[in-house]
Amino acid sequence: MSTSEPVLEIEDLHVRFTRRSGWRGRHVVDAVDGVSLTLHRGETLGLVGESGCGKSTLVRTVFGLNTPASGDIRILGTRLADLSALGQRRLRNRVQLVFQDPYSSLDPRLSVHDIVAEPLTIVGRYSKDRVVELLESVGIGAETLRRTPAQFSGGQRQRIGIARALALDPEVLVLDEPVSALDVSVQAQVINLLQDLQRERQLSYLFIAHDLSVVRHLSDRVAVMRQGRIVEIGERDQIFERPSHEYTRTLLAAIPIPDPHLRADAPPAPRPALTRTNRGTS
Amino acid sequence: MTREVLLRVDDLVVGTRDGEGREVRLVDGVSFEIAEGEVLCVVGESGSGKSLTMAAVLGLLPTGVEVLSGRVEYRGEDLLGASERRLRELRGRRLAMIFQDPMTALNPVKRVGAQIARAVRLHGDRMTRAEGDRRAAELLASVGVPDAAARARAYPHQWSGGMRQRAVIAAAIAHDPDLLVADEPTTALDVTIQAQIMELLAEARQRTGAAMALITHDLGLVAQTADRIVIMYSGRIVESGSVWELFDTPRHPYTAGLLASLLTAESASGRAYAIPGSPPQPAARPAGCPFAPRCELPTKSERCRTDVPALRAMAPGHTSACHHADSVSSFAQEVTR
Amino acid sequence: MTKHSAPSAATLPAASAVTTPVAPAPDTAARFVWPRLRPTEWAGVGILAVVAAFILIVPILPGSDPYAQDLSASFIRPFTDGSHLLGTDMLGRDLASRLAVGGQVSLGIVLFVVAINAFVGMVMGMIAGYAGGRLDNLLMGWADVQLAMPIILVLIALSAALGPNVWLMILTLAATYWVGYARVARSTAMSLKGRDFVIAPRIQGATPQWIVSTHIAPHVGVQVLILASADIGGVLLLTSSFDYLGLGVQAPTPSWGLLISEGQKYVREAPHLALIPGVAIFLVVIGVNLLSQRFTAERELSTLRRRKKVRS
Amino acid sequence: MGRLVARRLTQALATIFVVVTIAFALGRLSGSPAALLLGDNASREQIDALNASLGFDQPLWKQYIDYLVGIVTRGDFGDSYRQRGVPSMQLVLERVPASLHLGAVGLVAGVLLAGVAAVAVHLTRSSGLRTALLTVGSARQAVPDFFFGLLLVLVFSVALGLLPSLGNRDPLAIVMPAATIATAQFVVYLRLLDNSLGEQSRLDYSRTAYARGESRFSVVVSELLPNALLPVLTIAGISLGSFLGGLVIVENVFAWPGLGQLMLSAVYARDFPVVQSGLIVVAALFILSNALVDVVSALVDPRVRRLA
Amino acid sequence: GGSDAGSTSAPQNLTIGVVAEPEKSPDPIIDGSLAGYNIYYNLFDQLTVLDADGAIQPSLATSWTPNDDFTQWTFTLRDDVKFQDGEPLTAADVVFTYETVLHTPDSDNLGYMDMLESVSAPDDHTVVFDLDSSFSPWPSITTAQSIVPEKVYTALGSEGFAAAPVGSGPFSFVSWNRGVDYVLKRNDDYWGGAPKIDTLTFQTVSDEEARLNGVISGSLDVALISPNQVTSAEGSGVDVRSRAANGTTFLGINSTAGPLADERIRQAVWHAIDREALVKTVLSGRAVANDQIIAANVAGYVSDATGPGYDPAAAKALLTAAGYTGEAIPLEYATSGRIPMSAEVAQAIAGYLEAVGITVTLSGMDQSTLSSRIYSTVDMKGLYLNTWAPSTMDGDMPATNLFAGGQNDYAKSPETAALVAKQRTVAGDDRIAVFRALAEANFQGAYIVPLFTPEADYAVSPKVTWTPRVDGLFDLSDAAFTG
Ligand SMILES: Nc1ncnc2c1ncn2[C@@H]1O[C@H](COP(=O)(O)OP(=O)(O)OP(=O)(O)O)[C@@H](O)[C@H]1O
Ligand SMILES: Nc1ncnc2c1ncn2[C@@H]1O[C@H](COP(=O)(O)OP(=O)(O)OP(=O)(O)O)[C@@H](O)[C@H]1O
Ligand SMILES: [Mg+2]
Ligand SMILES: [Mg+2]
Repeated sequence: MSTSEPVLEIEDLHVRFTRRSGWRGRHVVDAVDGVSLTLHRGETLGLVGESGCGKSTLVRTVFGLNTPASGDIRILGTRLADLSALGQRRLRNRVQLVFQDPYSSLDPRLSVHDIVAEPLTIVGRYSKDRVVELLESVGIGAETLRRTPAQFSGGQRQRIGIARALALDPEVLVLDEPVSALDVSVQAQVINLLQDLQRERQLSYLFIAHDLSVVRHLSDRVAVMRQGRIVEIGERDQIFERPSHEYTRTLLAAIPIPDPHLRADAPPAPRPALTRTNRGTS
Repeated sequence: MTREVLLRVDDLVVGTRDGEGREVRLVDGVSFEIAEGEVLCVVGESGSGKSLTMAAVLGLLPTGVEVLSGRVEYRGEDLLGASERRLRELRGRRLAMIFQDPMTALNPVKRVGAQIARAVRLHGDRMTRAEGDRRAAELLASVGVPDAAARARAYPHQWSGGMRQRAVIAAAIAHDPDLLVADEPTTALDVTIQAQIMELLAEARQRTGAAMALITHDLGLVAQTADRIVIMYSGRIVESGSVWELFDTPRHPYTAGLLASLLTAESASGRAYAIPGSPPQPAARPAGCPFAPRCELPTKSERCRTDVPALRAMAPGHTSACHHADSVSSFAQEVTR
Repeated sequence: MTKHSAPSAATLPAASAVTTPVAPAPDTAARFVWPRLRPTEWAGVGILAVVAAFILIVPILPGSDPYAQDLSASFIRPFTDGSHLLGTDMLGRDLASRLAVGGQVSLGIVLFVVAINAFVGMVMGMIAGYAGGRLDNLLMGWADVQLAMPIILVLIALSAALGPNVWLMILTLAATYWVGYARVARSTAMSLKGRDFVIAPRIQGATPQWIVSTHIAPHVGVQVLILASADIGGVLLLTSSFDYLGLGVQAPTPSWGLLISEGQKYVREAPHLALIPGVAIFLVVIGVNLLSQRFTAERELSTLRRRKKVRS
Repeated sequence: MGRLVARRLTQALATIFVVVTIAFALGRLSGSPAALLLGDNASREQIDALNASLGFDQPLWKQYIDYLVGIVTRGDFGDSYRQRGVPSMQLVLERVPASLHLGAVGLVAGVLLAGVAAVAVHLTRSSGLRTALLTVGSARQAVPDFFFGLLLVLVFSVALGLLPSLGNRDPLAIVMPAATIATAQFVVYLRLLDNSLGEQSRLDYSRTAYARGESRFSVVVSELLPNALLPVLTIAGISLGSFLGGLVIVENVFAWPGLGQLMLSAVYARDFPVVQSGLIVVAALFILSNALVDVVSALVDPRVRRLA
Repeated sequence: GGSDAGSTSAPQNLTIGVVAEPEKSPDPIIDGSLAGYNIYYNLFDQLTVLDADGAIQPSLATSWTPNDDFTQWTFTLRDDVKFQDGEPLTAADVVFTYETVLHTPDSDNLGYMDMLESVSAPDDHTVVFDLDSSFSPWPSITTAQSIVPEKVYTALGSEGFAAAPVGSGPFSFVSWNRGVDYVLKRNDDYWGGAPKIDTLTFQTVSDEEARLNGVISGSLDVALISPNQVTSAEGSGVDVRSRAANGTTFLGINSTAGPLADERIRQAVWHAIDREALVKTVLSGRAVANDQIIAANVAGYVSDATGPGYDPAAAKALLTAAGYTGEAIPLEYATSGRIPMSAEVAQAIAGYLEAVGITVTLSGMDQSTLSSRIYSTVDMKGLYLNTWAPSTMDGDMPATNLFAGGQNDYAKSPETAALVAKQRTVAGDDRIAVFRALAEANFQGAYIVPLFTPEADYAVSPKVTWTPRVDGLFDLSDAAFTG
């Protein structure tokens, strides 16, 4: 499936933090401990793992917010380390980030227009039409251009965040838990939008989540991370149906399945639960 | 099925005042019952009034929010009119509560063991300090804290989130309560820990025979634990019934939409159903059915915009607040495709 | 606050969700909207308005001269003489005029000091908070020194060396008082620095100048504005004490502190001389307090929390 | 721990060093005080002789180095210009107990008062009580200390003859100056504590406590208060410098023989070594009490303990 | 306070609220501050002493005689004086005292003794002072110098002596609590008869309000207050006892620079001020207008010399004649310190000057700053408010300081300097004639504009018998509590 060209490659990446703690001295946290990943054009790579396993650190490092202790990052085949600061910046713009918290990722003092226009202004490509076009592509009407984020709901804010990420025509979107702060009824809206955009724009997604059902729904391949390392990586179905790593199995076993008929105390079903028909074999 | 009613909530209205001093109903006429030993799940979007409802039951509403009308009965005893003294007696002893965020649920400046011992001794007639400590260690051990006696001397920040939630549960079950109110007890935890905690709660219930009111957004948890479900939307109950009925034959478009929007592998090819729009603020609740602006029921009518639908019995123990409850099944079938 | 009426669902394109205006997020750094005033806050506004009207109107009334002395008409009691409504002082000068001009002087100094400090503190704090590192250490080190050296002692020593005058007081305050604002600005900048909406433009290639001016300054500005408005009362008291000790405004220019210190010498025979300017200070301070009470402690606490967090 | 102590110590020394330097500079700004020290009848030769004996004939940098060397090697902060042969530091230290006594009594009384008031507000959950207390407190705060002190004296000493108006010889003499300080600090801490308590009461652990059946009193007093006090303590530490500065005025009104009075008279008498030593002592007190605040915080708050 | 000391048996403890403690350590060899003198007058004796009215009377010395040209003075001492440690006081102690002053460069008293060449003691009861120039008022100088015991002082040194002084005066040392109080007790063996007070405390209270309130509330028995407080003190049931002081408050003038170099403008300043009104209102009548730099009760005052009066018209005319164009003239004053109500006086004067058309820039400062500026001779640009009060009650010192090259003498007029030198060589009416010439020279040249002689006002507990002295010092050898 993933035979197309790689757009983002991470090779043996290490990120360390020194933390002062305890009564004496400091200790070193290997937040990312030798991670290698390859994301191909057009695919969605899901990255799952428990809280604190280093997912966000990995992402921050890709965007230059953390300095790696060692390892390589390649974007569209070019090693970041080989480039000048300007070159790095240009190349990094091919990869964009969508944040987890729709409430803190938009500057509450700016209007929606200003928020989406900002990346365009920074690179000197601002045009109002472009802003409108971007917003409409995520389903936000042009008549709301002057409103501030406070006047939008969580789902709408996340759409605005996506529009901002799309402003520079990136090839890759890194999505750090983009729906986990959203209500159940709104999650699906955003997921659908992401799927549509991927199809239209040939985007590649590095999709981070700890909600496994979302990952399963969206991903082509899935990587399971634990304590700074990738413990298993593979095709979605392989991971979900034939997990080879113990930890993956624990994770999967822990997901509550939204079908009461699978309970031990389930009465004989008069008719199949709606959710089960959807779910097929489980 | 004919278990005694433990808790009855009748037409409860909880409100506050907005900046201009106008009354805002945050919980608007909620009624439900919990039978002895039963698990009731309260499901709904953020801000739908789940927490406030249960806080009102225990008399723990935050400042500025109050019960405007309604009745809450515990084994026939009126709780809203009860003295503060009586309520304190019930809380912790008969009615226990577990909150969402284990990181802040324990007092950071007191030792974990001491906090549990405190819960123990508060209702443990003239128990000595040593007995309290011993009992606390027992309780901690019973919720699966290894090396409980030693760990009890640590402070909350030295415990992980999952461990803290265990401690909170240990304190809650100290007096074999009749009702455990758990307000999103696992939302802040990882899935693996969530599973452990849910199992722990189930065990504890088994041991004590307590009923449980579980507040959650997670339909997976609901499917696994609930006997009955109450679906709340914008401060009102829109549907309630047994877990089987609600999952198999939802009678409200909101419930149907929730179920349909669950993401699964198969829908990856197609698309998951998404309820459009977002829920209203309590202060800006639309005139008729609060769900009407988002409702995609084909039979949706003008009435939905003007009349507030009342809860109607659809089947024994199954109620729905939809003017068009009858047409929901086919809608449900359709959107889940 | 402007109200946006919610467009009805029907007018929106199908793909767009229903835009229901939702309440402002529980976000302390949220867009600054004038909060709805509580009754006590209205009282504050009322008090300040009365004081402002008095000090602005009285000096332009005909015959008002704060300096005209008439030794034969000294110590006139208030409300006994039509041409000296509030009476006269020991040199027969009109107290109402002196009070009004004194108010202009005192409040002028206070506003000037607060404005300069707020601006300098904001700029320094933002830079330190955003840039971090050595600059930040320097700033915090200086803040410690300043906190450890009471302004009043420094000012006393300085005026002993250079002779007291208003500018010395103003400059001393300007050189030291900004640290309070810098702290707030710094902690706000630091907390904003890690916020997603600041990181977003950063990874899109925005320069630090861009980020500070677009995303940090407006937020910090609001905080500083709140702090500054709450500070007005404190600085008024501080400068009044300085005037009282003879370290600030110099006679015959009236200031409220100076009027009190002059009047206090006659506190038994002519208590109004000290009481009336005392009441003026009282009114302003309490007006400002009533107005800003809600924010001050919250701000202080949250600043502190951030400081702790960052230190740990 | 060791590292932290070392870091704090370096920080403290750096602060003291800067304070010493500033204090020295302040003293030199006005040039030689010899003429002043000698009074109206002094001759030129007398003045020159005194200048030489005070070291004012040396270049500035040399005076500064000598001063520093004296401090570091001999603990010598210079003799008073006025009190012959008496080390300036001794003069300053003699006054510290009186100031500390007054300051501590006033501050503790103010904080206690505020604590009781804040707890009362949270026990009754009465916003009316809160508004009333805050208004009264703000009203007091809006009266300058020098004026408030005078009013106290006029009422309690002059009119009623109940309390001594000055000095510190009578044990009752502390009542009015301490009351002046306490009432001024009251609203500051009331505001902080009220907010801090409010903030704590919104955290889940307070709900947990109610849910296990605690009474409101025991929740507010034994659960929330210790947590609410922590930030207040830190703020108290930070504002200690300006608090000590404010003592100057109160000491003056009540003729309380403290550090503030000494500093004031030393400045007016151009007794610079005393001014310098005074500033150093105030800075040291500030640093010390902040360290104390940290220790106390650590005792109360296990999280801080771990970080410390 | 000691107001409880009503009955004869109860101890009589008297507390005096003083403005400041001695400026230097309380050693009479080096400290010459007023606050110090207050203590020394009770703890030590001097060769001569001023009575309450300012006349020189015998003390340790029973008699004294000058030679013809006033360059040598011979003093004869009493033989019954003992120090408080029981040792007799001899001429050697006197010689030691004066010589030590001469060899102590930072002694305040050195300034009084410019002319002293040497001291000697031909026998135990005779002291001879040799001066390097004629000095007729020498006995006034000896009122200021307290005599210390040679043995004790050499044993302890200056610091030690200040901490445990031994004198021969009516009170002996008990304790000194720096910055708080200085306590003395009765010397039962005093040669002049033991005082009635048992314990005498000088408590430092720098704030004048606090001093008055202290007396009203009973914390203090005696305290100096300022003129504006007199009415309220009287109204609060305490006694106010007043006494014209020994000094004159004046406007000093830098007559060498700016518009004030013009004599006419200086005269205009003189004419512009209504001294009588100033005294009556600003000083509540608690002062006497004075045209001379010497106060009425000080030797050298000329009783019938009056200067130009208040005449605003004349002032304006003089200004016009001088072509004054409104150039601003600074007026500097001390906000607190030697002159009661100085800020108000300065403002009132500024008001008068403005009224005749002189532009005034007022600037207040602390006393030390003002003094430094006066001493520096370059900083002072215009007018300043100052005062001169000779503790010795003799006009020589102010005259020297203001008209013969002292710190306040900006004019440096040879005419006035010659007059000052001359008065030292003559005595009696001849000397007064010289002072008259000096006063008239100043009326003409307006080098210094005298304003008034203030009154010293004391709030006193009614139970205390005590009368203020003209030199402002506290002599409590006769004070007592009455029932
Ligand atoms: N700036 C930092 N300094 C020190 N430690 C850090 C820092 N950032 C992250 N860490 C640590 O690195 C580890 C990985 O953190 P990270 O935020 O990457 O986890 P995550 O997988 O994104 O978790 P979550 O699912 O909770 O977002 C954690 O132990 C965290 O405490
Ligand atoms: N203290 C309060 N004062 C005023 N309004 C409040 C208060 N607490 C909650 N509300 C409002 O009441 C409504 C219901 O709140 P509640 O906490 O019961 O929701 P919930 O269903 O528990 O949501 P969540 O899933 O986010 O916990 C919300 O709109 C909320 O904004
Ligand atoms: Mg993360
Ligand atoms: Mg909730």
